[in-house]
Amino acid sequence: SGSSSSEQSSEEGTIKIGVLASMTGALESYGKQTTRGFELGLDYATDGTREIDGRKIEFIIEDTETKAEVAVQKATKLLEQDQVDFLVGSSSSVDTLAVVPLAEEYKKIFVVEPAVADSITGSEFNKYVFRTARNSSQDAVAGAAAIAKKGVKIATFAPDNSFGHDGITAFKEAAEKLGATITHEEFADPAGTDFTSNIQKIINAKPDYLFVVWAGANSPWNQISDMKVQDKGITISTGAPDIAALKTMKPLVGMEGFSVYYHDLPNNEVNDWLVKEHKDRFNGELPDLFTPGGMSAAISIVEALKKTENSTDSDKLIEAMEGMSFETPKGMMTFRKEDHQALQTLYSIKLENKKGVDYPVPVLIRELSPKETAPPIRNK
Amino acid sequence: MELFINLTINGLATGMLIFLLAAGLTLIFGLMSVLNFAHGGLFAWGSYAGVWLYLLTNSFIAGIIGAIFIGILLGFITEKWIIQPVYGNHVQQILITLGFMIVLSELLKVIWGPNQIAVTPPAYLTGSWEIGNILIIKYRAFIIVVGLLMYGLIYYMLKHTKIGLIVRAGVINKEMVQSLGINIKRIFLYVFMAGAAMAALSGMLIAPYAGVIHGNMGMEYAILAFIVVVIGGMGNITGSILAATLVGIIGSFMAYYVPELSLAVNMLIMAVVLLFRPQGLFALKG
Amino acid sequence: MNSLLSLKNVETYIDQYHILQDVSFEVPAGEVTVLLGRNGAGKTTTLRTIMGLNPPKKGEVAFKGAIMNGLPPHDIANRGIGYVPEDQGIFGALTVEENMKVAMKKESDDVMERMEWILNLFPDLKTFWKKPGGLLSGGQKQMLSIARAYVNETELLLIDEPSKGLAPIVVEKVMHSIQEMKQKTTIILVEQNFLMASQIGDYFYIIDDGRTVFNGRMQLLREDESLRRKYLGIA
Amino acid sequence: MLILFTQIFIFAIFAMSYDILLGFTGIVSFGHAMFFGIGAYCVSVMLKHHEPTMLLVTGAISLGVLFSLIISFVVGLMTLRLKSHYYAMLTLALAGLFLVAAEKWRTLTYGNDGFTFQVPEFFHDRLHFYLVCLVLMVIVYFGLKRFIQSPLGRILLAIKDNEQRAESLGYQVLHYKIIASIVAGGIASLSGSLYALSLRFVNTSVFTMDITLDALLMTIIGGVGTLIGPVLGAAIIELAHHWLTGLAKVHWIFERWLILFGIVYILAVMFFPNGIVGSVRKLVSKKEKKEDVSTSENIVKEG
Amino acid sequence: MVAILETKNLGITFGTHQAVQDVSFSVEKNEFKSIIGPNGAGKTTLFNLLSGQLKPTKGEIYLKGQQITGSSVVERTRLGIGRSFQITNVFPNLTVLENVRLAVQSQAKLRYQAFTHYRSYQKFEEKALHWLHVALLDHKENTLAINLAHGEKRKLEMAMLLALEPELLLLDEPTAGMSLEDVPAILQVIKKIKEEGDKTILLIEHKMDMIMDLSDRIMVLFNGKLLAEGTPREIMDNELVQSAYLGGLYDEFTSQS
Ligand SMILES: Nc1ncnc2c1ncn2[C@@H]1O[C@H](COP(=O)(O)OP(=O)(O)OP(=O)(O)O)[C@@H](O)[C@H]1O
Ligand SMILES: Nc1ncnc2c1ncn2[C@@H]1O[C@H](COP(=O)(O)OP(=O)(O)OP(=O)(O)O)[C@@H](O)[C@H]1O
Ligand SMILES: [Mg+2]
Ligand SMILES: [Mg+2]
Repeated sequence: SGSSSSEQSSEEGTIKIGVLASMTGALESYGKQTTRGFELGLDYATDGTREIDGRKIEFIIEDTETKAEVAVQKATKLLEQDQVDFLVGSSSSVDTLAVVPLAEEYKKIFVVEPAVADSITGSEFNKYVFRTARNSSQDAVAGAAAIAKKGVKIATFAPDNSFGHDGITAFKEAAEKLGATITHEEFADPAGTDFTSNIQKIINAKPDYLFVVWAGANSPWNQISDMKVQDKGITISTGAPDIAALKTMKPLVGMEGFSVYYHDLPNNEVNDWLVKEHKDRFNGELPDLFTPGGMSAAISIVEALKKTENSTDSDKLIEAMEGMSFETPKGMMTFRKEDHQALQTLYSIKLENKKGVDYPVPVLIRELSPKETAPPIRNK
Repeated sequence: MELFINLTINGLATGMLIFLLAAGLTLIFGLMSVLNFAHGGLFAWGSYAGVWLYLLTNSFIAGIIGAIFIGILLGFITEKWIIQPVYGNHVQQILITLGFMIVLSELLKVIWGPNQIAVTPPAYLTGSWEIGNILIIKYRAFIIVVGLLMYGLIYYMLKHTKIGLIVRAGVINKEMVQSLGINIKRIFLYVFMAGAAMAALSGMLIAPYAGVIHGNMGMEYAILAFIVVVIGGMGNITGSILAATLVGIIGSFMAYYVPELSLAVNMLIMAVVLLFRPQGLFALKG
Repeated sequence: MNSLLSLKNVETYIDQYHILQDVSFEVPAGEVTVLLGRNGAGKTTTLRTIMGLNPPKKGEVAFKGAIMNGLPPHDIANRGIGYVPEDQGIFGALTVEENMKVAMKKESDDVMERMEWILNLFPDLKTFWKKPGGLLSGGQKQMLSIARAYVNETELLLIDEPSKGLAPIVVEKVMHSIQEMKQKTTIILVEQNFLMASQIGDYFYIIDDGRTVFNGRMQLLREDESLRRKYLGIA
Repeated sequence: MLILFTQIFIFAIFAMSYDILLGFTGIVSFGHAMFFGIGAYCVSVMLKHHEPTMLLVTGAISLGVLFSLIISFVVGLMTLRLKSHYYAMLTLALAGLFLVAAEKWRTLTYGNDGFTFQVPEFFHDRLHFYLVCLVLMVIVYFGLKRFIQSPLGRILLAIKDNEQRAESLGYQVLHYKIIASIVAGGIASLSGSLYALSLRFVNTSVFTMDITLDALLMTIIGGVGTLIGPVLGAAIIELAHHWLTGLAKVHWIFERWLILFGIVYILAVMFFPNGIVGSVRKLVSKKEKKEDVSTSENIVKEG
Repeated sequence: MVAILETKNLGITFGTHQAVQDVSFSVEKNEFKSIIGPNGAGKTTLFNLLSGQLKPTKGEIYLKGQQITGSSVVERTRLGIGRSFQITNVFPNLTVLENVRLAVQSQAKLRYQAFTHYRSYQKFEEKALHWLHVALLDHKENTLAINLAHGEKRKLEMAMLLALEPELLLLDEPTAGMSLEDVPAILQVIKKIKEEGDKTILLIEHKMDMIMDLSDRIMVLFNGKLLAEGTPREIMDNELVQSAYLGGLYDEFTSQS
């Protein structure tokens, strides 16, 4: 119902983008990364003018507070009051899932970044959803690629919540495809502090590798190291998180795993620009895990608008965006036609100590190509 | 057998840690009957201030002292401005302490930023001893020792001084205690400050154990502390330490043998205890 | 007159209610002063005003010549005033022993001696020494409350209806003990038991509607039936 | 902002149901989210699996209410004998168990990620839904008002004040507490259903402590033991929330606007110790009493 | 005459302390019986056993021949046992009127009515005001009970009991703390209730003149045991009672009245 009124503005005037992100709450650091990246991306894609063909592009950031009901409220406000042409966001999968139906109702393109749940481009998919972020399955495929081979025995460890179960299910599928066997799956209370019983069971299962899916404030790394898991011949593997969390991973130096992004992993001009510009604007800080995602989202929107010649008509945009490839700090991304998931590069890495850096640094082993990490299509 | 010992020791350490958390609350909630939802805030502040000092000076001891100091200071402020107007009124306590909790945890982020901070134990407490197949993590052994010390201290304070009595009497009938010539306001203040200092200390001690600290850590841990105080029996420090140990050890074994239930374990223990012993495991006489 | 405590035109409010409207009296040292008056007259409020529990809004309360208006109750207590409230104020969850302990300022010989004396007066307390105060019988609570106020050395004891709930023989004991306490302590007594009041009181004040309306030596009231009828409604 | 007001109405209903416990029966529950969640999931699951029609929505809401009635009856029977703190903690535990169950029963609930669903055509216009919520709030308000002003409601107040005395007047305290918690549970379930409908999405957060705390805060801020209080409280909290988040964009200094939110709570206690409604009433009655010293008004007398 | 209340070997033990031991007695219909005994003798405890607040560890209680030993407080109240409490026990945050109105409502057996407005029961309010008047609490109806003076609370306690209109009234020191001048009036009320017939009264008191004046019979409780029972005169002349309970005051009582 709200869509018809904004139709008039679609050819003229300012193009408005609503960005939903966690600016407070548990995921606020992700929110900051995304919004900074988005701003930079807009400047990059429009050469700093924030205009295409004379039409101004404006963006409005709204804080979801990492709460679904707030996300819906804010999204509705963006769609009705501000009459935005695009939605971008958000930091939490839950918030994003709650907003997905609104995109359909108001017929607006929703560029999902950096929410990771498979269901966003899977069971909950609608045609207005495009995702520049990688999803859990891509993570899993990348994780599997780093360690799974024929005959390898792998134990997994994850929080006992949707994120953990999603991640492990996807990982298992990918790893078994590569010939590995999952010998033990361990799930722990995500709010717990004592993981020793879980780790004990993993030790008892005697796997070759322990693959860990972990996000959240409390981390198991100290306890894994205290219980001498590595000394017992079990190699640990996981995804490298953002810099703040890398600091908790000192006991894991030497670990092989994967990364979504670390500022010196990609080797391309866009990334060079990003690192430099980010440092300039934000007094020397480096772009972090989800900064390039925010940037990619902005670039994808501008690219799409270029293709539709500035039309914000959603059907035209969908047509333009399906299968669209665009350059991002992580190299070329492509929105897969079937489920609008951006296929993208991920990185096989090893954590190493580096002089002058007070956390273990992900060092590139090899790039995992977009094709290699392409996840299964699950929206049908 | 080794497995049994390992699980028991780890459970015991976790239990002691929970006890450290709950000790301050035993005074503030159990004894003084203040529903202090800001307890988690005091705890988080102890954690951040202590860790900050620890990382700054590289001295773990300095961190501990710093945490205790900030606990005392915050305890003073909290009691004077937040708690004093609402003694005896649980409904108002909930509202005002929740408000203060928000203020505390947001201020934390203003000062130290919203990111999590990684903490490791000092070198002399890092690593573990391995005796046969039994693994004892040094920092956990340390926690157990501190927990027992803390228990001894509070036990002594409550048993061998009149403070415990006066506080209990003051909660029952404040005017009467005053009429007996006791400055109950001041005693409440001191006891509150002691409770806050314990919260802050346990915040500091939990940091290397958990490996990271973060702005929202307070509330989660505070709920656990409330659980322990209640199932231990209100105001009973011995009850608290036993309840905490129980929660720790059951949690440890459940996580091993019935992992499906480990999410629910704390709530299950509490539900079972309260259904079968509605006054808590070790209720005070009377 | 050598007065230990004096109230001059005291007015006390509780919330917005004007309870004491004009209360004035003098308490001579070493004597028993009795406050009389019907229910709701303001006797208890008068005692609470002296204790600082309902501070006066106007007028002055002076103890040993020093004005006490606005002092916190514990300060007032520490100047040597003990209080037996009408609802006994027992700490129900604390044992009899603990109730006494909370009250004891120090455990000096003197205090121990007083404790000994008072426990001999009320042997029930000894019997139930380890019992929670809340489980005592009504009369036993009354005994505990009196014992608790007496155990510290005080110069002035405020006792609100001590005889209520006590068996006749205990009332008698309390009367004797008050007479004995009188040697060391000045006493203000609120009492509805006229028999008791008239026997141990030296002076009386009658309070009505928050005002002191009449006073004199107790003898006067004992002897004059018409006065009794007028102010107390009894023969 | 229709959606904002819709939320206010929904939470007003929820907070009113909470006040039946806290304000009128003197029961502190930390597990009220239990019923909110049941309502939310009932509607969501039904709509997810069937064609969304108004009939289905009505049926699903009723089913949720029915479940809540049964569960609050059973839970009440088990728990209401407990004394204050212990009861509060036990409800916390039970609600916690519901949360874990929702988290674990992933095939039905999709865990913390949750799921979205379609609502009937009629609700596609947000104005319709807004009006439905408004009407329901008004109905609940007057329904509860009648309930608490009935002879039975009076007994609840008596129980709040002195359980043991109520018993020796011949009132079976446990029955009344159970009645109160059944009423509260059913209405909480209704509000949970509306909440899910308003978001067209549900996840396990409907079972969290935060939801209970919301009700608690709204009730206390507005005024415990009044019905208009929770409604006001819901409005104040939601509006303050909305306004304060807005501030974050005005100036970076308000980035930590939550601090202001916390300060609002603190000031509320300082200046409105009995909640807005309670404190205003007290003020008014004080003025009246200036003339008539001998009487005083019972602040909880009127709903 | 039928015994309205009867106990057989009634006893209760707290830990090792036998608060009530082997008490067997019966109360006839329309009888006024008083219970005296030293502090801690077990009088209030006996009341608690009769009204159901405590469950006996031994013995039985019969109301009108019917065994009620296991019945709850509520059931006994509904069967017609009403009591007042020694330590004032009212609804502190309700008005005086509401306190009594709740008793009237219970008396009218209106317990689960949730759909009408309580004010539509005008007669309850009238009745409540009547009882307040009887208990000398006129003009206090809008005061919160917590703000009453002690003696006024005793009167409220009394009014609530009267409003319940029980067949068997258990009065636990109703006049303790009441003003001298009000005691006779309250006694008048009690007397009137007794004289109007069909009520049975059990009274605990320490005021001997009152006991003498009102009682048909007196029971003496001592250390939990029933020591003596008889007419007022008999009891007064009992030497044990004199020495252990009344003390010297007894003489003065008799000389005064
Ligand atoms: N907190 C209060 N709020 C309002 N009025 C009060 C409060 N406390 C006492 N009053 C009123 O003050 C008056 C005096 O009370 P007070 O307790 O001093 O009487 P009293 O002389 O001790 O009576 P009694 O003999 O019954 O103990 C009474 O009318 C009482 O209702
Ligand atoms: N619930 C209880 N638990 C333990 N002891 C109790 C309990 N209730 C009463 N007692 C004890 O039983 C004894 C009798 O108490 P009760 O209250 O019946 O005495 P009473 O005859 O009413 O005395 P008074 O005249 O002083 O009111 C007392 O010693 C008391 O301490
Ligand atoms: Mg009085
Ligand atoms: Mg008694």
